Amino acid sequence: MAWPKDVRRGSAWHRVGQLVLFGLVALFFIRAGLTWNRSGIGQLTDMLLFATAAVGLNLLVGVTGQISLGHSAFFGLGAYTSAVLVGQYGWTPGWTFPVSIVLCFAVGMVVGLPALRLKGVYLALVSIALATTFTQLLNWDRLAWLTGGPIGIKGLSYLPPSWTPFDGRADLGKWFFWMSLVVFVICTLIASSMIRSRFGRSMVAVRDNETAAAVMGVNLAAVKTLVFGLSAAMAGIAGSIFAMKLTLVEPVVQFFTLFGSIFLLVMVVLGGAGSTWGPLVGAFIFVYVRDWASGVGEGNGVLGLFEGTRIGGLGGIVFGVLLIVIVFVAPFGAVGLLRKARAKVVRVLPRPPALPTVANAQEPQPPTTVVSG
Amino acid sequence: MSVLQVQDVSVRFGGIQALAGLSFDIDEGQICGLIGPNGAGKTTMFNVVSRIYEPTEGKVLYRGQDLLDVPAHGIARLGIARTFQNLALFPTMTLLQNTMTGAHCTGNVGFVRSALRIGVRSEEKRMEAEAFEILARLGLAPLAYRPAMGLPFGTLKRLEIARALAAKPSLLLLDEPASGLTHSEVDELSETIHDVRDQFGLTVLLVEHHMSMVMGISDKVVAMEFGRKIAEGTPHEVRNDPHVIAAYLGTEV
Amino acid sequence: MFANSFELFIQRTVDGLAAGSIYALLALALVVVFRGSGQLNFAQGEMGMFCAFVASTLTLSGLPLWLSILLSMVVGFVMGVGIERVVIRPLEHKNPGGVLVAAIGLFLLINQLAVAVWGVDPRGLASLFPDGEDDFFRLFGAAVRWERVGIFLVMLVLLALLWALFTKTKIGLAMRAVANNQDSSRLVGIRVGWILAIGWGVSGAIGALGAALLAPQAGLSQALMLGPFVFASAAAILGGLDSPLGAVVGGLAIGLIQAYIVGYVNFLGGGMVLSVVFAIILVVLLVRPSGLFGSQRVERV
Amino acid sequence: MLTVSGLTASYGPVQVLQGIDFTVGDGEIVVILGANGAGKTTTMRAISGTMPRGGTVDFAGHELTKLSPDAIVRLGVAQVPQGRGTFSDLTVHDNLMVGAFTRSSKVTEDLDRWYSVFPRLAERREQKAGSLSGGEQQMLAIARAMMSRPKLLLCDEPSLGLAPIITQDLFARITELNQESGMAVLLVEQNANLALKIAHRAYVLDTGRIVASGTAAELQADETIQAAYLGV
Repeated sequence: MAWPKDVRRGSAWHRVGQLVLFGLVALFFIRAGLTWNRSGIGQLTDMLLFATAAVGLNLLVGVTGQISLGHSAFFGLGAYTSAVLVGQYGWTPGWTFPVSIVLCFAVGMVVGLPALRLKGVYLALVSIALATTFTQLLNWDRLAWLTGGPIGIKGLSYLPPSWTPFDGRADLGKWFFWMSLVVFVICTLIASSMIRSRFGRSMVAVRDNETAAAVMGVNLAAVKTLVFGLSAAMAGIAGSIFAMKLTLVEPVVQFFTLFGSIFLLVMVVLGGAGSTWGPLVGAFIFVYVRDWASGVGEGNGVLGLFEGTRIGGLGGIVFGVLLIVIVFVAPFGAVGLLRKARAKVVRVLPRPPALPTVANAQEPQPPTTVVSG
Repeated sequence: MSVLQVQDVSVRFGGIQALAGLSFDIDEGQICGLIGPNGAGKTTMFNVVSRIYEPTEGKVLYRGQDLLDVPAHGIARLGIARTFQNLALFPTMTLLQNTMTGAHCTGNVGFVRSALRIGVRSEEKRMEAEAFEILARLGLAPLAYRPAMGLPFGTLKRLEIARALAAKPSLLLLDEPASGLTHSEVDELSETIHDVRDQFGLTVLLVEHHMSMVMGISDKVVAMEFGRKIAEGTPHEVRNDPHVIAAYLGTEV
Repeated sequence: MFANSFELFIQRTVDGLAAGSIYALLALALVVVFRGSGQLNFAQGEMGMFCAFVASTLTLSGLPLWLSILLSMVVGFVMGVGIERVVIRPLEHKNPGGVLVAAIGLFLLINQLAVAVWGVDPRGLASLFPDGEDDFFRLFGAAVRWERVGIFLVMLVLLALLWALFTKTKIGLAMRAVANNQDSSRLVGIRVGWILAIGWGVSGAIGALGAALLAPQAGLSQALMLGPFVFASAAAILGGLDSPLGAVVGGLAIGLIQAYIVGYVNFLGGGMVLSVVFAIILVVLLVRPSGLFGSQRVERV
Repeated sequence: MLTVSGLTASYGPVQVLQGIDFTVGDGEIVVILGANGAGKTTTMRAISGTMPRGGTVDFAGHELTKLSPDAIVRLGVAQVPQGRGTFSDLTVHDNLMVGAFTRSSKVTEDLDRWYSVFPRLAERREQKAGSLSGGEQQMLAIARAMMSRPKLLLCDEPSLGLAPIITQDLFARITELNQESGMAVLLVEQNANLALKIAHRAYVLDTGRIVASGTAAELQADETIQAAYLGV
C-alpha cells in the first residue's frame, strides 16, 4: 500500500496514534524521573520550568500575536514573591505559589494595558522596558528591605512535605522534578483547551486582524489583558518553583533579566509559535543545545556572557549559528518540521462535515500546506 | 418599522469631510443599495455603523437604540454583521475557523470556561455544524480546511459573506461584494443575497458598483456624492435621476 | 566647583546633549533599516562594536585614525549588506517570525566573534576630536569639551546627509518606494533586494561611526554597545521608527533626561535612570502610538 | 510582439496555469477574460516576473521567463497591478518619478506630458497618493507605468471598484494611449462587455487553460461562450 497512509481525524486509528505519541513522551519523563541521576534531573526540571513559562508566552506571542520581551519580569516576580514570603516572612513555600499566581496575573493584566494601543515593535520595546525596569527595581537600594537589593535572598528551601512519597533532602531533586512536571502538564492542558475553543479563536482573530475581530464581537481589550494576565501567571508559577529549587534569588540570575525574556521568546519560536507542543520542544532544544554548545571550545561560552562573569569561548559562536540555522530549516519551528516529516508517513484527513444533510455538501479536501497551530 | 435610521451623520478626518449630514432609513426586510463615486463616503458610512469610526455629529439608531452608546464589539451581538471591501479575513485560519469566528457573538464560552474546558465541546460542535452549513450554502465546503491565505480574491469575498452570515445577523452590511466577480458570478451572488434575505428575514445594506446587480435586487437605492445624499428612491427613480447620471452613472447603464 | 546652579544646569545640558548625540546616531542607524524593511535590527549595536575593534586594530597597525574609522565604516557597510542578503532576506520569505530569533543569533555570533578575535582585555581607541585635559571652552561658566561639540556636529551633518539622500537622490526615492510598497517597486524596475541591502549597509556604516565616537569615552570592550543600544532603540521609538528627525530628537531628549535625572532627582539614584526614561516613553507612546514624529497611518478597511 | 507558449505557474502545490499559449501583436489591445480564480492575475504576474513560472514568454526576441522583474521593465513591459499598487505614502509627483526609475533622460519632458494628459494628477502633484480617490489612483497607476515608456502595457483589472462613469473614462483613455503611441496593451478584465468594446482580440481563460479565443467581435457574437463564460 502506498505511503502516506490516510487517517481520519477523530477515528480509532487517529486516537491510537495520539495515545502512542502521548505515551512515549510520558514514558520518557517517567523513566527520567525514576532513573536519571541528580544533575540530569535538575537540568530536566529547569527545562520543564522554562517550558511552563514558554507555554504562557506562546499563548500571548504565538496565538494572540502580542510580542512580549518582558516575561523575565513575571518569571522574576514569581520567584521574588515566593522568596520574600518564605525568606523574610517565614511562609511555607507551597502557600506562596497561589500568591505568585494571583499577583502575576494581576500585574500581567495591568502591563497588558499598553497593548490596547501599541503594536509590533512599539509594544516589544515597552516590554523590554518592563524587563529592564524590573532588574533595576531589584537592585534599587530603597527597596532593599524587601528584595535584599543586589545581594538578594538566600537560604531558601522547600523540602518535600510528609504526604509525598519523597524522602526529605535525599529526594529533593525528584520532588522538584515531579512538581514541575505536574505544573507544566496543567498549564499545557489549560493552553491547549483554550486554543481549541471560542476564546482561543478570538485570540487568533486578534492576531490576524483586530478590526475584523472587533466587528465579529471580540472584545479586544478583554482578550488582550486576560491573555497577558494568564501568560504572566504561568511565568510566575514557574519562577516561584525555580527560586525554591535554586534556594536563592538575586538580580543577576539570567532568567530574571532581559536575556531571560529573549531566551523564552527564542524557545517559543524554535518550538513553533502557536502550536501546543511548541514550548516543550523549544525549551528542550534550547536547554540541551545551549549546554552542548557551551561545552564546545574553552571557557564558559554563552552562559558566561550573560551571567556577567568571564566571557570567552567558541560556544557563543556555535549557539548563534545554530539559532540562525534552525530558523532557516524549520520555518514553523521544530514542531512544524516534525509534522512535515509525519505527513510523509501519515496524512491526517479532516473530520467529515458535521451536517451531511446539506444538499450540496461536498467532501472537504485535506489542507495542502503545513500550517502551525 | 425602520431597522436602521441614520440621522445627520457627519465624519471629519483632519481637514477631510468624509460624511456631511447624511440621513436615510432602511425598513425591515428591505435590500437597500448605496451607490456613488469612489470617495463618496459609502465605506465610511459602514465604518460608522460598525463603530470603527466615531462620527463628529449625528445619530445612528438601530431598532430605536442609539448605536453610538454601544462599543465596537457589542455591535455583532445586536445583530449587525458586515463584510469588508478590501477583505479583512483571518489569513492563518481555515475557512471553517474564519466562519466559526464569525459566529463569535452567538457563543458564550469565555476565558474561564475555555481554560477549564466547561461546555467547550458542545459549543464547538454546534458552531462547527452551523459553519459547515453556511460554507456549503456558499459553495465553499470543499475548501473548509484550507487556510484563507492565498485563495483567489473572489473566493475570499464569498468567505466574507459566509463569515458575516455566521453571526445570524438581522442587518447585513455588504461592502462591494461583487467586485472582482464576473457577470455570471455576480448573477449567482444576487440570487444568494436574495435567498438569504428571504430565508433569514434579513435587512440588507449594500454598497456596489455593479449597476445591474444593485438595480436588480434593491428595494430602494440611496445615491451619494461628497458625503451627501444626492438621490433616494426606487432603483428606477434613481437610475433616471439627472444628478446621479452626471455624477456617477455616465452614459452607459 | 560650580559657581551657581545655573552653571550646573548648563553643564548637565551639555553632557546630556553629548550623550544624546551618540544615541541619536545609533537611532538613525535603526531608522534607516526600519524605513526600508520594517525590521528592528537587534544586532545593530554588536555590528558597531565589531567595527570599532576593526578601527582600533587598524590604528595600531599605523593607519591614521580618520582613515581607520572610514575603513571600519566600509566594513560596517559590507557587514550590513552581507547580513541582509545572506540571513535576513532569505528568512523573510521563509519564516518572518524567525527574523527576530536570527537577529538574536547574530547578536551572540558577532559578540562572541569579537571575543574570539580580539580577546576580552579592554583596549583604547583614540578620539577624532581633541580630548585632552584642557580641550574645552567655557559657556556661561560650564566646561564644554571640544570632543562633545565634535560629536554633536558629526550627528547634525549625518542627519543632513541622510535627508539629502532620501529626498534628493534617485536611490533615496527608490528606498522610500521600497519601504512603501515592495511589489510595486519591482514593477517599476527597482531591484528591491539591492535597495534593502544598501539600507542595511548604510545603517551598518552609521553604527560603526557611532561606536567609534563612543569608544574613546566608554572604553572599547565587547560590552561597549549593550547599554547604548538599549537607549538608542528607546530613542528611535520615542521619535518614531520611520523618522530620521525623530531619531535625533529622541536621542537628544533621552540624553538630556538621563543627565537631569542623575543630577537632580536624588531620590531615585543613578540606577533607576533607564526605568524613568522608559516611563516617559510609555506616556508619550500612549498619546502618540507611533512616536513623536512617526507617521500615523489611518487604516482603511 | 509578445508570444507566450506553454506558460505554467503555481502557488505552492496548487498549479494555477496549466500551460497557456497566446500572443499580443504590435499595437494590439488584447483582453483576457475569465471567471475569478481562472488564473488571469497569475498570467500577468508570470509575464512581469513577479512570481515563479515555467514555459516560454518571448518579448521582441527576449526570453522573459529567464529575467527578473526589473530587467523586464527595462525591456519595455510595464504592469499596472490589480488594486492599483500606488505608493500611498509618496506624493503623486514622486510616484511618477519612481515610474521613470529605469530611465535617466527626458524624464521631466514625460512628466509634463502625463500631467497634461491627466490634469487631475497635476492638480494633486504634492498630495500623497494614498489620499486620492480610487479613480485618481488608477489614473496615477497608469501614468506611472507610462513613465517607463513601455512598448507593452499590462493592465490587471483596471475597473475594479470604480464607479461606472469612471470606468468608461478609463477605458477611453486606454484606447487613446493605444492609438496615439501604438503601444500594445494586454488587459485582464471581469467586465467583459466593456473590455470587448475596446479590445481587438480576446482569450477566455478557465481554470488555468485557454478555452476560447478570437477577435472581440467573434467572441461577442458567439452565444455559447457568452452564456458559459461571460454571463450576459
